Amino acid sequence: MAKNRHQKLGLSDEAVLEMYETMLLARKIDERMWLLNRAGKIPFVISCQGQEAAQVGAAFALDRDKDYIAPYYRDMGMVLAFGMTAKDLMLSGFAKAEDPNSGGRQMPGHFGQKKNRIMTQSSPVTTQVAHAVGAALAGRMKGDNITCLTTFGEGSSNQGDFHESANFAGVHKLPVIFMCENNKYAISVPVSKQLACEKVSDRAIGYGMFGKTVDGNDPLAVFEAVNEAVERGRKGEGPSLIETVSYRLTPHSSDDDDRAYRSREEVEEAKKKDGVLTFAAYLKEVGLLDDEKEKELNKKIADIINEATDYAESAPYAEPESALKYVYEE
Amino acid sequence: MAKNRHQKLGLSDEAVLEMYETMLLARKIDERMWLLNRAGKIPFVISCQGQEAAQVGAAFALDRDKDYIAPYYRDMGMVLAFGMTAKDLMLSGFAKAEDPNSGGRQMPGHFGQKKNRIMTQSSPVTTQVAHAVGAALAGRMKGDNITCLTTFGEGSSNQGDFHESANFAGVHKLPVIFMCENNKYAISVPVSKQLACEKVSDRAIGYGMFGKTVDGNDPLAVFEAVNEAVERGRKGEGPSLIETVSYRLTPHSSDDDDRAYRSREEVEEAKKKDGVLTFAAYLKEVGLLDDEKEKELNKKIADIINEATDYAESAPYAEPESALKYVYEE
Amino acid sequence: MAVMSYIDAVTLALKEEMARDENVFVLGEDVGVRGGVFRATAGLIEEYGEHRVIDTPLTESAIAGVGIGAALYGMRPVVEMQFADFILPAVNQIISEAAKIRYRSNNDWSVPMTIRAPYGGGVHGALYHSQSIEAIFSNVPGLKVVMPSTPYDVKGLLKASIRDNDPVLFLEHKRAYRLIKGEVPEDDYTLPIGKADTKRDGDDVTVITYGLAVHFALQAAEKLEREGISTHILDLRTVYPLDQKAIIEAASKTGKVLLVTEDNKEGSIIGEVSAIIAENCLFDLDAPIRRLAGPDIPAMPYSPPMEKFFMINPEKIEHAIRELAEF
Amino acid sequence: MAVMSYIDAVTLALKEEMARDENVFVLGEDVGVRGGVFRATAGLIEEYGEHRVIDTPLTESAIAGVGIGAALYGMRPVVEMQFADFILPAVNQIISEAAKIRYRSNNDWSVPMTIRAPYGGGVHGALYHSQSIEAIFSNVPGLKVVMPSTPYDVKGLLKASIRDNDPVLFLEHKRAYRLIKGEVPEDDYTLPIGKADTKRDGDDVTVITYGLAVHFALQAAEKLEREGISTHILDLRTVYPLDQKAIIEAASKTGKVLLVTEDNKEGSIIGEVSAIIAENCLFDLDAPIRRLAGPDIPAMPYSPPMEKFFMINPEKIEHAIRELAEF
Ligand SMILES: Cc1ncc(C[n+]2csc(CCOP(=O)(O)OP(=O)(O)O)c2C)c(N)n1
Ligand SMILES: Cc1ncc(C[n+]2csc(CCOP(=O)(O)OP(=O)(O)O)c2C)c(N)n1
Ligand SMILES: [Mg+2]
Ligand SMILES: [Mg+2]
Repeated sequence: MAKNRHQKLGLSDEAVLEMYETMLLARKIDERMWLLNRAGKIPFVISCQGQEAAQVGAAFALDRDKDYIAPYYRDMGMVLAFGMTAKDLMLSGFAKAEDPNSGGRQMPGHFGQKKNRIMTQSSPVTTQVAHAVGAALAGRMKGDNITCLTTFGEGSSNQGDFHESANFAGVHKLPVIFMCENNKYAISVPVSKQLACEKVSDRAIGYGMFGKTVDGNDPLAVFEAVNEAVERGRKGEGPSLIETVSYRLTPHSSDDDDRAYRSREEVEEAKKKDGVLTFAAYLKEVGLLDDEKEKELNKKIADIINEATDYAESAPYAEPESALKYVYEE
Repeated sequence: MAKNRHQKLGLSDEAVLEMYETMLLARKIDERMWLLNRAGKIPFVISCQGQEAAQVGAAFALDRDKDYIAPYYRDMGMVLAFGMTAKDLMLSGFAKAEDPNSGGRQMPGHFGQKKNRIMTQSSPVTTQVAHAVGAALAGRMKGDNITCLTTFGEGSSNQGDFHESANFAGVHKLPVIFMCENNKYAISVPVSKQLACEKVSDRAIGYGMFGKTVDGNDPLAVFEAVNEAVERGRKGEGPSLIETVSYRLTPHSSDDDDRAYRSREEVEEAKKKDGVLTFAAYLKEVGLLDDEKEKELNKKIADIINEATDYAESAPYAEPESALKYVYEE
Repeated sequence: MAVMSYIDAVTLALKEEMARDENVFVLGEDVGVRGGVFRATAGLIEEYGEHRVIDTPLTESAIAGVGIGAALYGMRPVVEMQFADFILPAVNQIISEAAKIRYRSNNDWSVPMTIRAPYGGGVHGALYHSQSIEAIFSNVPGLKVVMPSTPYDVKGLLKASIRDNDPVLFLEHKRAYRLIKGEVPEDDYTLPIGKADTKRDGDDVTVITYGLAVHFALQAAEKLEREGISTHILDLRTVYPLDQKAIIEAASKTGKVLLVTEDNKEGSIIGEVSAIIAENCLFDLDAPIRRLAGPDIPAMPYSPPMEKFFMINPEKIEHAIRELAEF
Repeated sequence: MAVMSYIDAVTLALKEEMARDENVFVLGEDVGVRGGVFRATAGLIEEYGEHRVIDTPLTESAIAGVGIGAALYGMRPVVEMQFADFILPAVNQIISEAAKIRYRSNNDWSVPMTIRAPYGGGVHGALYHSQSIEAIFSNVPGLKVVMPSTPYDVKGLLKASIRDNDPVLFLEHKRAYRLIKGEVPEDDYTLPIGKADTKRDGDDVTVITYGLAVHFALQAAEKLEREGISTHILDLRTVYPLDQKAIIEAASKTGKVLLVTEDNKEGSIIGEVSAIIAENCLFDLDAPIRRLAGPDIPAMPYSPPMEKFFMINPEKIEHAIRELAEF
């Protein structure tokens, strides 16, 4: 049997199975959304595929009953780990009134749910990074011992808001984790045209913070790095910049055609390292998963997704005139 | 006699004397401006004092007949080295029609003069950094082998525009020199509350560029570093980030009172390292300057400034209605 | 004359200007290999190479700022903002810098730069891919804001913008991209920036609008003609600075004015149009100046019923014209 | 009641609100040890410590964004932008984020944040320390823009802004800071955001304005009274969303309307005021709606003759009122 890596990290067998289940659920919801999109039932999808390992690994290193996240549009794995449900996500996909993210006002992928401490997101990239810093500052002022984790793509790490926010957190030694999910592309632009540094984490030193680059296909490696960052933050050692390197397995979104700018071979090559597959293999190697259990798990997830889809599809839209509500406090 | 440092750098005796003269001229114009301000003759001054060494050292490392600069408001030493005159600066101080920077439209310190390739500046900090990158890009497109140097304070190095522009230059390997004049304060905010990194040049690696921190009181050290950066740029090795560390010897501007936020002892201590003094001492040590020559030089500079002041004071303002001109091409 | 779509007119104008003047170049996110997320720059990189069609990092402020720097050096950059909604990080570079450089340097420096951005709704784009952002820039002396409605105007005005020696914000309605088709001459023509255009002559009610709503107004006018209501339609084309003379003439002509915008009502550019009329030809009016606009909510929602509720359409315009005619 | 300056009313409101609610805190450039470059936050760090009076790095977008994050967490940040001109790097955080968060989250999240910024000219501040920037934000549903003219209004409206559960942009006229003095009650009062205020009752001509120009209008009115011209003055106080009812009433009262702003004319918020009048009470008017504003140039120059040429003053207003009265 292969080396058991998760015990050393303090992760129980149940925990890693839950991690895997969350990753798989995210993947399967995402796949369903593409089917619904191609069937003309939902106008838009933007995917987590290829980044579930990083998202779930990171979420599990946080206190999911206390900490805050300011995720970005690909973080379906992370918000599932933070308590959002398949039904919530499907309601958002179908833009229905009951969608807890926005009541159908925003596109899918624009996460937000106060009860689960998922800070509301918009489309302009990287704005959320500053909000995470503000929440961490407020948390400290109120004496709550919380951590805020925020995510963004490698392209977005070039926005001014990343720099200003990282610097602010560095100066004030705030418990913020800046996690860059490097998936090698920003729409069509490869990382070589986005950044001139070798690693995004090379930027950490410019903010006097801890930086680390890890394999984003490996949820345990991500867990370990984020865990270290959480502990530093709790000890008052300030923020961290973690880069998780993986690959965007789908086109940028349902409006994109990635054949224009990358080869099929490159995509196929990346699929071999897909974290959902490699983590399943690990769990099998350490004896926590077998084909039987995997089949059961897939069945369970399919049921959840079917139910969520049916519910969301037949749920009502918000009334047209309700568009006038909640501009200001009412 | 002390070690001759400038010959090793390829600087002639005339060149270092010209450097000193330029530094001293800047210092003396600045001092005069404060007097004029306190006498109620000009509404505003913002000073170069304490940064002349860095400004002039850098300028002399450039090709002053070809290269472009996008300076910031303290760079009187640099623009003098690039061909602006005492008279030009006094016309700006008095906001007169003949001011080549803006015709009296902008405050003093907002440099700009096309014939000398001094790119026009505004008040919002750090915007010029992007312009330098654009000029370098354009220069390369047109096949001109030019370098662009841009400057900014250490506080301004936290603005988003610094990050976005540095990254752009890094990705496109453009011959841009980002020179941060770290004078320890941003108005009242000390560097410890602005930045969490040890050196501003620690940020270079995040843009895949060369970085160096040098003594900003030493024009030769700055010359050497900028010279190296220029050569890298010419060889296609891309941009550099140079930090020059010195001290702001005056209040932030004529509207500021720095006694509120820093001790007189600290200021007095810094004055001992004043580049204008230490460089004069060096020139004396190597036998290029003596008390006699210094007196002559001071006399010459006083004459220039007197003449410039008289001229500017009696020069006419622009007509009130001329405020309507040049909104668009005419 | 070829019939082509609105977006093809954009591409054609870019191609022709790049061929005409080697100082013209394009930069923005995904404009190169991808040819733009809407494909407005399709084919340019193949024709002109990656040194003139530059895929930039994801940094709007630097895109605008680098464009300004290049323009100061003597180039004619054409900057693309992927969506108009994402121009906001670049507002400082555009308003503080591009628009003020000629003025602040007393005519020493200038910024011959065009910023293209797709705006507007009705494309399931939700809050951040549907907005009209022209009002933010329509109080900025030094800048010009052009918003064409037809492929013919697109080609002529985009070429004029690129040749203009001052910064121009060129806003393209993304729903119009493929929906609106029209005749476009093959020859090299430009149209004057700052001039409105009568898109239909009429006597009873004047509609003043721009962008996609011009087409909605034309549809409404056609229908109303059968009822005997004659509609005059003025297309602003440039929304800043406004063509005051044309506005005053069009308003005076019928004495009944309907102003239409897809933007939120309060603070939209049609408020300024109304003020120009109320200042200059108040006594020629036979009815209050009516405005039809989006509601004052942050932007149009994603869910189809709410999006439809927000959007201007021919029926809403028709209704408003009829009310005015009957006033 | 104490007589105090406009800026002292700012400081007093901040002090009282910080004492009242421990969730209120201040952040911005130089607001701590220096007490602000205008000294609006003087004494706060001594009283409340540096954890509630935070000197931030020089980064407007992060200042706004961090404020938003803290507000989302349940605090009531009061953010200072050192000069209104320097708010532009923060436009994306303010317009895309602060203003849209309640709406986009369907009322799940909210941003009880106040952004204070000194604006306005007449202080030898040149192009970038003199601007009126309200128009940029006066087309942004979800945001409120407050611009008080008197110390009394400053205190009541700043307190109301801080207690408001939505983002408020609170613009303070920097020339008014020490020039304008007035009585300010000692007690804890608030004034309603969104309500205009009649600053003078009159019958012949209505002046609608805000900020420092209110005082210029009052001076002009006093002079004109001696000539027998009676001026009604409405102070908008909140420029977004506008108090439509008060505007319509004030305009209808005299039938002759002068709108005054220090901003550039085209695209300023008085265009919207005019449109509201032209839409709602056109037939009550006896004269065209006159506007008095800065010229359409990027901003006021530094040189004193040119600055004076730009600025609104009592004489210009007096002249315009007299013309209207004689119309
Ligand atoms: C400010 C802004 N500019 C442009 C866009 C359009 N856009 C959406 S996603 C994206 C690419 C993001 O790349 P990256 O940060 O690497 O994240 P990824 O999508 O690869 O996960 C772009 C350009 C946007 N949403 N916001
Ligand atoms: C965008 C912007 N915000 C604020 C200001 C006001 N301001 C002028 S200079 C300054 C401090 C600059 O500090 P630093 O960058 O260190 O340069 P220094 O003045 O010390 O040379 C500030 C806050 C400004 N000019 N621009
Ligand atoms: Mg990416
Ligand atoms: Mg400094």
